[in-house]
Amino acid sequence: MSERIGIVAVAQTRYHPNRAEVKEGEMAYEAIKQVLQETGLKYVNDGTGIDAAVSCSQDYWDGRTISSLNVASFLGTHFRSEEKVASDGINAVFYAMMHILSGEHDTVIVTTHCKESMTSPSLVQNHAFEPIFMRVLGLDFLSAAALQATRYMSKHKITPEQCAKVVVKNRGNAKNNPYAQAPMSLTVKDVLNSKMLADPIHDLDAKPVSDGACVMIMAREGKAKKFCKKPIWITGVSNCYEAHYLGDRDLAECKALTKAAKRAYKMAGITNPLKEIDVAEISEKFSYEELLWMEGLGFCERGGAGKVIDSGITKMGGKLPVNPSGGCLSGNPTEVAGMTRVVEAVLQLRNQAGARQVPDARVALAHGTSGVCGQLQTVMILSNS
Amino acid sequence: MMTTKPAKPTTAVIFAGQLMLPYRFEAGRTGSRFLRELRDNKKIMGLKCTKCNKVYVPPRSTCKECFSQIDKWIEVGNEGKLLTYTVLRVARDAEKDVLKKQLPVAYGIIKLDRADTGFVHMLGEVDLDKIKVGMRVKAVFREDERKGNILDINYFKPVSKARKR
Amino acid sequence: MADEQKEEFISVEILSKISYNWSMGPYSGSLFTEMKENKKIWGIRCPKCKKLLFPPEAMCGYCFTEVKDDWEEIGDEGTIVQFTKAGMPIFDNRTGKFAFSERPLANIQFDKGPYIMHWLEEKDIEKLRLGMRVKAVWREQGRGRGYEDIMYFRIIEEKK
Amino acid sequence: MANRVAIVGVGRSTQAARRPEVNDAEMINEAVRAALADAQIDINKVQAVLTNSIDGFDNFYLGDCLLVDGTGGYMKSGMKLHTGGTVGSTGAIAAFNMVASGMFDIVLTIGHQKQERGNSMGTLCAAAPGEMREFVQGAIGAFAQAAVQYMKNTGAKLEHAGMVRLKADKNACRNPYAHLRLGLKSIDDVAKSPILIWPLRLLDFCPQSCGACALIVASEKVAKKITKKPVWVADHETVHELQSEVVFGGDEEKSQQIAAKRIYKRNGITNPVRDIDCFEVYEPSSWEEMYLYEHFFLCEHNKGWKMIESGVTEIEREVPVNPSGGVLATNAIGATAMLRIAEAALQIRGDAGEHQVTKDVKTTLSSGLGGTNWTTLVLLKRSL
Repeated sequence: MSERIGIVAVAQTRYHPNRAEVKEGEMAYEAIKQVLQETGLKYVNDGTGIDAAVSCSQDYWDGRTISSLNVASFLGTHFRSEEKVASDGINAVFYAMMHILSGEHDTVIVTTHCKESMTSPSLVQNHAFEPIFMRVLGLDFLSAAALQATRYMSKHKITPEQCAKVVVKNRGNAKNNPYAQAPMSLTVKDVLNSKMLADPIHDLDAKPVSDGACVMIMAREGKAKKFCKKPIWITGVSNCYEAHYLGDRDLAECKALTKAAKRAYKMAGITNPLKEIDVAEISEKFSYEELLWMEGLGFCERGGAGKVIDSGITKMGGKLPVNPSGGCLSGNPTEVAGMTRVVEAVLQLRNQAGARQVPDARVALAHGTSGVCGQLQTVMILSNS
Repeated sequence: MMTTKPAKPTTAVIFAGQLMLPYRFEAGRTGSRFLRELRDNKKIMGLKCTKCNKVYVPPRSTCKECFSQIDKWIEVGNEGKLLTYTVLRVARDAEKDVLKKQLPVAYGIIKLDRADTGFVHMLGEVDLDKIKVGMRVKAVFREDERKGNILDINYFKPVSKARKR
Repeated sequence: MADEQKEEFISVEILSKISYNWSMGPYSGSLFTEMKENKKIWGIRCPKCKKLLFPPEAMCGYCFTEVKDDWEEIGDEGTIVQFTKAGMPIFDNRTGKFAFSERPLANIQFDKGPYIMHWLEEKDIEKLRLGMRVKAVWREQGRGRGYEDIMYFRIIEEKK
Repeated sequence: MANRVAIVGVGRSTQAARRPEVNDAEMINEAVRAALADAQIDINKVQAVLTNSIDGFDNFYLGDCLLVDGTGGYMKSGMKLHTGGTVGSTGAIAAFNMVASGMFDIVLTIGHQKQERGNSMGTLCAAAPGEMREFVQGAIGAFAQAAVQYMKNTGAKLEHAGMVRLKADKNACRNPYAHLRLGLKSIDDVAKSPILIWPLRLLDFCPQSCGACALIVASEKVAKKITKKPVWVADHETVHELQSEVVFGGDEEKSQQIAAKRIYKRNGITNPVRDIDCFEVYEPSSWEEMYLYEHFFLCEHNKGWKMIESGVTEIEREVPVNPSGGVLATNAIGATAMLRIAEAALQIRGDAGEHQVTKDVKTTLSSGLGGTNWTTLVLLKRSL
């Protein structure tokens, strides 16, 4: 990288099961307003404020062709530049970073929103499957994830208890996060006794339906330092696609994530992630995903994530706390989830994470996924120095 | 008294509606041949990349590993090994509106004998508590009105042990 | 290939049907409630550029200023700025079907400035001219469906 | 831009009303293979793939993931950009940004759409918020209103739209990748076309096509190594606009003029007709092309119709506009705006074949149109 890109300000809404009282844009504005106030930046063309916007949303969640129209008024797009990334929000952050590095603009606002409650998540998700060979089978993210979970758990002897421990940890961590939707004191038994949705995924193994938005302002190094005292730097980032057809992949593995992580680590100069990363925020929309993604991220060997969760090193106070925020399992909307991980990582590195603060966090990892069974995997390394 | 402004809504004001559009998905030359074989001959066909020695089912005209165009057709057989499965036990709109089957529905990914990829489909004629990864299953075709659709296969059912020996 | 023409290509038809509960939020929500209960149309004035925003929004997207509580009644009369009548059935994405609308669709400018797209009562486009004055004809019983609570606009007089 | 960026490969699929012999991934693959062959590189050299289209026409959610079989994105970086009709150009601009950032050396970007899939108008009308959908009739209505407005304000007649359409067809007939190649003989042939919404005739409006376009974008270092004819990206500009009451037509300055002024100013273009050799513009209707002549300052305000009348925008003349046949001939929406850039690049290289313009092309301007009257502009040059 020719120059560092800094995150100047972040904000998020409180995640909620149903924000029926606000429009999508109004919901996003709750967060947008905070970063505008915090930085005092305005939508102006003279180089002193926010130059351009990158939005992230999905037409089928919003039920509107060109969903960015829902946030246009709030992003200062009139007679100015806006580009929409239709992927997980973490990729919008990735894109905004390149947008600035390209020299095109200095300061960019990035926002993502989704209200899952306003439609049928299952039907929207069904549209993400190849139509002729998978979509007609009535698959959605739950049934596909269950196929992956069975494969992963049987191949690597991961137990339902180990998956349940992820839920117990993350829902418990969420109690420290005022933005979390569904903090809960749970036991492994509670999780295993919750209703079976699709074997082996119980109700509590899956993320709840959620509404919310998050936003950040990013700027090139010189300006970032002017705009805030403690910009957080993106030191490494990459993403990678897996095959689409579920039968093409070994669902017990996550090759794309391994590749994305390697590239991001290389860029950030990380050789031993477990040692060098202080806190990780991982997109786990189902409990098994946190385990599988940890393997892909190289926190342990293949199939070793069960032992990792058993050892407790990913709990608060452990060697590498994973999802101090409570993760997606505590409620984040699809496609917002990955950017929420970045927002949480920034709060950790700024020492602004309140009760969920990991002491002395210097290097954080944020991870996002998009597509069926984590088809597009994105890894971002952030640092406060 | 004239009001100077409207009252704030006390409850959420919702405009309920729907997006309803019919679409037609073209299977293409390769996909059509596969579907015709299902319909006309009850055969499951794959395409083999001769460079990577890899057989794709359903067939793809580009090999994802080496990006070469592939056109060598192979019958992969109607039997195979179950790679993974799930039993969907709760109502999901995708299943209810698109597949329209009675719950519970068992989905599986099957590695057909002469294929190198898994084939995503359903399981039937099976005790839901006795599905096991690695069990052998075989395709059960619709006998009536096959339409050139993946649902011309009703499901895959376990191959009885007696027959296996 | 010799049998190229005979080759049968297969396609799969899927009806994509997804329901949505679009929130109207506090601003359009207030407007819709007023339309339903009092047959009144409101906009909100931008404190900076003074544009009367309709539908009312939390932020003026033209000058990037957050609105205050400056509601203003718009009235339900205006003039025709543009109109068209489709010569063919138009596909309706709410029903998944083609529908032929007998009424012309018009862009109407309210006297206070804002515009609305709505139906005209007069079906004969020969009788329509730009600049004609129109007034909303409301449903007797509002349904809380916002703009749909107006049936159509009726010509009230011709602009001199 | 922080680093120089060049287009080193251009690929187009067959463009047609129906493509039942290929699925989406296979259709995209045609364009991708053509672009790779054009750049003379292997897919393994590509580091990132952008897959861009409009979800509602595809009926796909996360189409970039879904189509990875055809795009070549497997085990590569990438994402999906999704603006409006501009999406093809946004996807290209995103690739320019990715390479200019220094993070990628070779990016493949794809615009695609199969319009045969569903009802395009139904999807377009869904750009209105749910509560307003009873009162929309899609783009045709808006463009028809713009046409009425244009005749009223400028004195242009129906025949001028006919001239634009005739030029588009003459050019398209020389472009094997154009969808409609009708062989129209005179403006009378256009006049026979049925009315969609008055005064728009069927032939005055863009068709619905199935097709894909792919560009390979490379850093200066790579570009100079792999090709003798890199096409340099001199500049680009994106200007969005909020939904305004009178969408098309009207006299006030819109995104088109603002974008043009910005890009001209940054690049020292004082007289676009002199300084730019060839234009590929996004004209969904014949009337829109005349508007665009004016909006991009190729002629005086309200004189666009005189420009078509004079014939200067013909392929052999001084200001060639849409030598490819443009959007009136080919319109697979996700690919459309990218095709404008692809065609311009081919003109600079001198590789446009039958539809190569007569004059020497060193500088081109490509435009995109979408959303609520959004504009994208890309300025390409033979040398920087």
